Amino acid sequence: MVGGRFAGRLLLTAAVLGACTAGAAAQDDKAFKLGVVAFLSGPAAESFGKPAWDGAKTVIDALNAGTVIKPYDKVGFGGLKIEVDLIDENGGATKQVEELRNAFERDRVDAVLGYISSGDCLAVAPAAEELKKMLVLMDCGTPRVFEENKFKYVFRSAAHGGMDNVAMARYLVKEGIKVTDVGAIDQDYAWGQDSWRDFKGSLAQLQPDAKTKVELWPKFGAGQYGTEISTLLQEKPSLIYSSLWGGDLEAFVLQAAPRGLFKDRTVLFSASDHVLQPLGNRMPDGVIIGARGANGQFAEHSPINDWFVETITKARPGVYPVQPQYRGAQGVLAVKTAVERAMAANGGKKPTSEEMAAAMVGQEWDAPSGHIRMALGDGHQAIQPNAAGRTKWDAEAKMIKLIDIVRFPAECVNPPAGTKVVDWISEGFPGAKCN
Amino acid sequence: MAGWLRTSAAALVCFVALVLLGRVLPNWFVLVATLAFAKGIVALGLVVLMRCGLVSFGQGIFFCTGAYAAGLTIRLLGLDDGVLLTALGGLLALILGLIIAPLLAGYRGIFFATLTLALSMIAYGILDKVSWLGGSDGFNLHAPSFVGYHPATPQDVSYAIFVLTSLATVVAAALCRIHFDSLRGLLSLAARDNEIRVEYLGASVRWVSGMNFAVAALLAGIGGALSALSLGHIDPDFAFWTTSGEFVFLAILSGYASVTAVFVASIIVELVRSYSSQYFPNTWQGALGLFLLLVILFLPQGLGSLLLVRRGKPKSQEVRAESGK
Amino acid sequence: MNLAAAIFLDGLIDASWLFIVAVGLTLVFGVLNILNFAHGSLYALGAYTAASAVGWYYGGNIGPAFLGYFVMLAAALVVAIAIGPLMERGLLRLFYRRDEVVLVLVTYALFLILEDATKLIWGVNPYYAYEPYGLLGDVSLFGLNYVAYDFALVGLALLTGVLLWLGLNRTITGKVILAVIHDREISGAMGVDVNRVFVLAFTFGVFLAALGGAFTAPKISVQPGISIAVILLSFAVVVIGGLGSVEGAAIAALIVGLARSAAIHLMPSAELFIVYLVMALVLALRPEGLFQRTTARKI
Amino acid sequence: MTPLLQITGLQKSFGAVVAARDISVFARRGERLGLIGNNGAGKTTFVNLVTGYLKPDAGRVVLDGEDIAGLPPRRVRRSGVSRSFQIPQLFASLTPDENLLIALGIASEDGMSSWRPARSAAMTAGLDDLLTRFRLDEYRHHSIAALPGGVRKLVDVAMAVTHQPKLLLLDEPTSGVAAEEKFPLMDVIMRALAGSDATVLFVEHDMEIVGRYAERVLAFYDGRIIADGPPAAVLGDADVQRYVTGMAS
Repeated sequence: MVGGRFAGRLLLTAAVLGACTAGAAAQDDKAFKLGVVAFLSGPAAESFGKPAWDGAKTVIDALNAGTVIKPYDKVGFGGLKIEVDLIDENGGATKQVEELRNAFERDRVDAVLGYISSGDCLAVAPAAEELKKMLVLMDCGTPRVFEENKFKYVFRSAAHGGMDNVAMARYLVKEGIKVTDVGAIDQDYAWGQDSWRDFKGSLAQLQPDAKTKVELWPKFGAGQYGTEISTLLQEKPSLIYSSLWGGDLEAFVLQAAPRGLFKDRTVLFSASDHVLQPLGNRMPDGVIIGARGANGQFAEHSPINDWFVETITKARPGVYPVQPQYRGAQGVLAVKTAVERAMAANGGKKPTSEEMAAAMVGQEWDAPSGHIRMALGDGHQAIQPNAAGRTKWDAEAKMIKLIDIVRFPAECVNPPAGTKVVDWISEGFPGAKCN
Repeated sequence: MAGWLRTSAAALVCFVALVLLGRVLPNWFVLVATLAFAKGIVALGLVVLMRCGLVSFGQGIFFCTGAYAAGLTIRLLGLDDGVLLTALGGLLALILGLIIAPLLAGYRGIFFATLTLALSMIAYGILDKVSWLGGSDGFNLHAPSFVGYHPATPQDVSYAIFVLTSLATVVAAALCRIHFDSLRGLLSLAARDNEIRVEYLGASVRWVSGMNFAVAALLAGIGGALSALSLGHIDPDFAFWTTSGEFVFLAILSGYASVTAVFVASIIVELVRSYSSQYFPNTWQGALGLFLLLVILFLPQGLGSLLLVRRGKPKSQEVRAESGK
Repeated sequence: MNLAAAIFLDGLIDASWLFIVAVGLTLVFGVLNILNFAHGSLYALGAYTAASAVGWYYGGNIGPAFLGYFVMLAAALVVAIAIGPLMERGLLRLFYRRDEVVLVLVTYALFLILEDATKLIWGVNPYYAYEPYGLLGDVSLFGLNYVAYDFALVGLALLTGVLLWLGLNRTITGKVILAVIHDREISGAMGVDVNRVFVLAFTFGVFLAALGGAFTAPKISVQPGISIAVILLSFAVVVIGGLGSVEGAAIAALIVGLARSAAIHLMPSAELFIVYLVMALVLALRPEGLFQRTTARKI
Repeated sequence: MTPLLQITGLQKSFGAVVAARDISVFARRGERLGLIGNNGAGKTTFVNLVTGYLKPDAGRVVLDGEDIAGLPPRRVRRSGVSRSFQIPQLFASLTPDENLLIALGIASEDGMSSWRPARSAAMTAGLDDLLTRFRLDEYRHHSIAALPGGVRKLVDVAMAVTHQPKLLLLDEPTSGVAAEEKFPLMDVIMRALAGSDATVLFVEHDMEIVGRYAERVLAFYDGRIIADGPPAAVLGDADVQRYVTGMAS
């Protein structure tokens, strides 16, 4: 009977094996297999996942059709058609590690572009490095990825969260807003904690006598902020800072506006342009908005930006592209640039991970949001221009227009190479190049 | 005694077979199998518990104990020997289990399940909040060493972890088999059937439950440590209720007719999950749920029953034990 | 003084919401001995349905504004009637002969399926039902501005609680349900149509979940993921109150609500953990919850 | 010589209902006692009180000089008291074989403290002996559910004697058994017990069985013992006939 059990084990293992080794895809050098990871379900799907995928897909389709303007007019990636393996980011960091390994080792993708959650980025980066495979992080904010590790095969095609809050603090100065005291409300997980830390630090540098009245830490996905709003109303800070995003931010605005929280005080949402369209005129006027880069309405006119806006609004009528779409597109163009640089170097063959990685180090490219440079983390971490502005409901256009826009060059809001954001802020932004 | 020998022999053969298989299998499958076995060990613990009529919906608390024990030892103490870490994870989980056992040994059925779930939620809350435990983002582990051997390539690392996991798996499987076939194992089934009679025969139901609970905790801890090592990452999700739910699913899916079934089941689930999220990226959760429902509906006694039938063995004591309730 | 008042008011508002979502869970648990993991998804269904209905109602100026509340109520009813019997008769029933823990697993599967089902029906874009929120204007208490709607929710919670209590203790059906809660076998033996009670209780549980969702919808952005927080919170409340105890749910909701608002006002960094803390304390002192209904091993 | 069992002033009431009022009984080693009394007279309550399923409100239950009153069944069993049940309490999902193995295992020296296989040589020897004594060989591998009522009773009793009890209480061993099987059943039980010097105390409604197998009879009525003596005397007693047998027959 034990023998039988053993036979059973072998038999089944064998069967299972046959079943799945069959699934392992073979490499094909006429096409470039790109794994794209974004939230397709769960709390971040609406605000970031789907739109980011829309942005990336729009560009990928155009690239495969060869309809993108110069310098991106080559079909696909350097002539290689782009095949996408779409993966849902929902389900926890450990699942992402598994899926990333499967994508590389079973489904043989040539590179992976994606990840929105900082937790996922931190988790998957070492896995990709271990496998010596090309991983381009697309959206996640935490600076820890490249400040605490050295990677060869991992890149981030967008600026990290540090600049968001430096820019916000700088904007207050530029607009001559005197902050006497601050009330903060941020989700109690890494994103909220880091954002508030950076903003608090930056403000301490730029407006030293601004005090912190209260720090509120609702749970991620709480959705109910009655008590927090009461507390803020009681403390009456002159500035309210929040890094809330997506559904939580929308709920907060819906609940806070009727209670007069926005009256006679400045409210600042550090990463919030993605809620403007859903909220419409429920978002009060005069709120200071950040977009994690010169994305959406903050983006300056440029051939590639005009092309992008036109294409995506045609592809998805009624949707005006904002941060996630921009970052999705930015990531695809980053990979395209690297692949084509690598092919220029290796004589037009489909590049290996090594070649792609080598090509992407320190690369520069033009994205809808402006000129991007892999400046930090030994050329693995991008920096990009940033901007901030205020909300203003436009009754004719039936949408919120951003006014009083101030743009900051990348070097003004990002630390110089080799400096950690936290230190850079606490030392008073040494080497910042603002004009 | 012969039973001992036969089981141990079979275990040894299985181990050798796995070690060899691991060499020929594609690396991605080795990784899948490693995780599947690690989770299988946890599910095996649940099976032990189920045999005395208890199902814990909070194995996550021991799973994460094992994982964090291993992770923090690497992180804070710099000790990175895989074998040591696994043992440590198991040990700490066992201790925690022995502390909790008296609190829960008095409860049964759904109440037991719910209370264990509540405890694991508390663990989740703590891990999520306490920053030196890595907070919500958790933290990464560098590759472990193995009694002095430092694997060079990632493939070697994953293979080494696979071997370690296989070893833990066959040992756990063999011990559980021996336990199930022993008087003690029989007593567990008895306690599940009729507690009054067990007490009247002079044995303590609380004691039986407590013991099985502790064993389950130990196995969950080992599984947690191994998962952490093979994933190279730890976060509070290790204690989340969906994680615990997955273990219960594995245990129910495999039934307790056969120890082997547990590991076959967990490999299947691992594959179903990863393939469904590849082929239906938008509806993989629903697909998983549907799979779950169908299995529960059409395999009421778990995969194990299939295995036994295939073996042409008459309805075994365990199978009836399951339909018994 | 003002602070204490604020803590109390905010806690009360929070508690009313907690109670509505938790009491359905505890009722279903009491009667069917099912810990319904899909409870949160049913809440989400209620929210989505209400949001769509409200959107339709105000979008087309169908009728007077205040009737919007009845539209929300109707939405919850629709969900309950559409889902409740179907789920209980069509699915759960098939597993009653099996170990009760299998049922928990079944509801877990349902949770997964419903999550994606809602996504397929409503997509991932947010839905709003904000009109009813502002309808009642706002009131100023102790120097703080509140939206009157929130106090309406407190009223709704009280009403739900009272009606539930009366329904259980003053009507035949209620007494029958209590009998089943007390002892399923005996009531069955005494000729109670347990199946009927099951459908009834479960459907009512679904209704309460959907009601919670429907009347929260105006305050939030209805989109994927809203169910998770709900199932965890209501579960905590149920455990604290004692599994299957309606009174317990009420008290626990109040305790949790007040604890949370006190934490936010006095020690904000503890907000995330306060619920778990309360739960830990209760479990340490009375593992069976405040209003114990659990049966320890009978020896 | 001192009696094996000396019960004095045993009291138990459930709210207003008094189930045992000041019961005092003694029993000698190896004695066969029959307990009679109509339903609700307190026979089963008496058994439950002696075996620790119920805690007495007052009274002493002295066995071999040790007061076991109020101890849990587990402890009571260890000190040598064992019982069978009116409704057999078996492990329904296991076979009679396994049921008895468990009983033997718990009774064996090291109890359940060992992980030795269920079917070690020593175990199976004891098992076979038990099976033959109680005529269970042919049923050993059937499932409990499939067993005839009488056989279930036998398994139930067999499980009760695995540890050589000093005192054995049989709660209505023949209830739920067809009339023509009652005597054969009692024969098997009594013969199986013949070897031991255990004191056997059996609750029984059938007066013929009491007359045949009991050396002494205790008649219960309303929580009291109204008669105690040799079968003939007790069954002849006027009160007993009015309150017990009259109703019972």
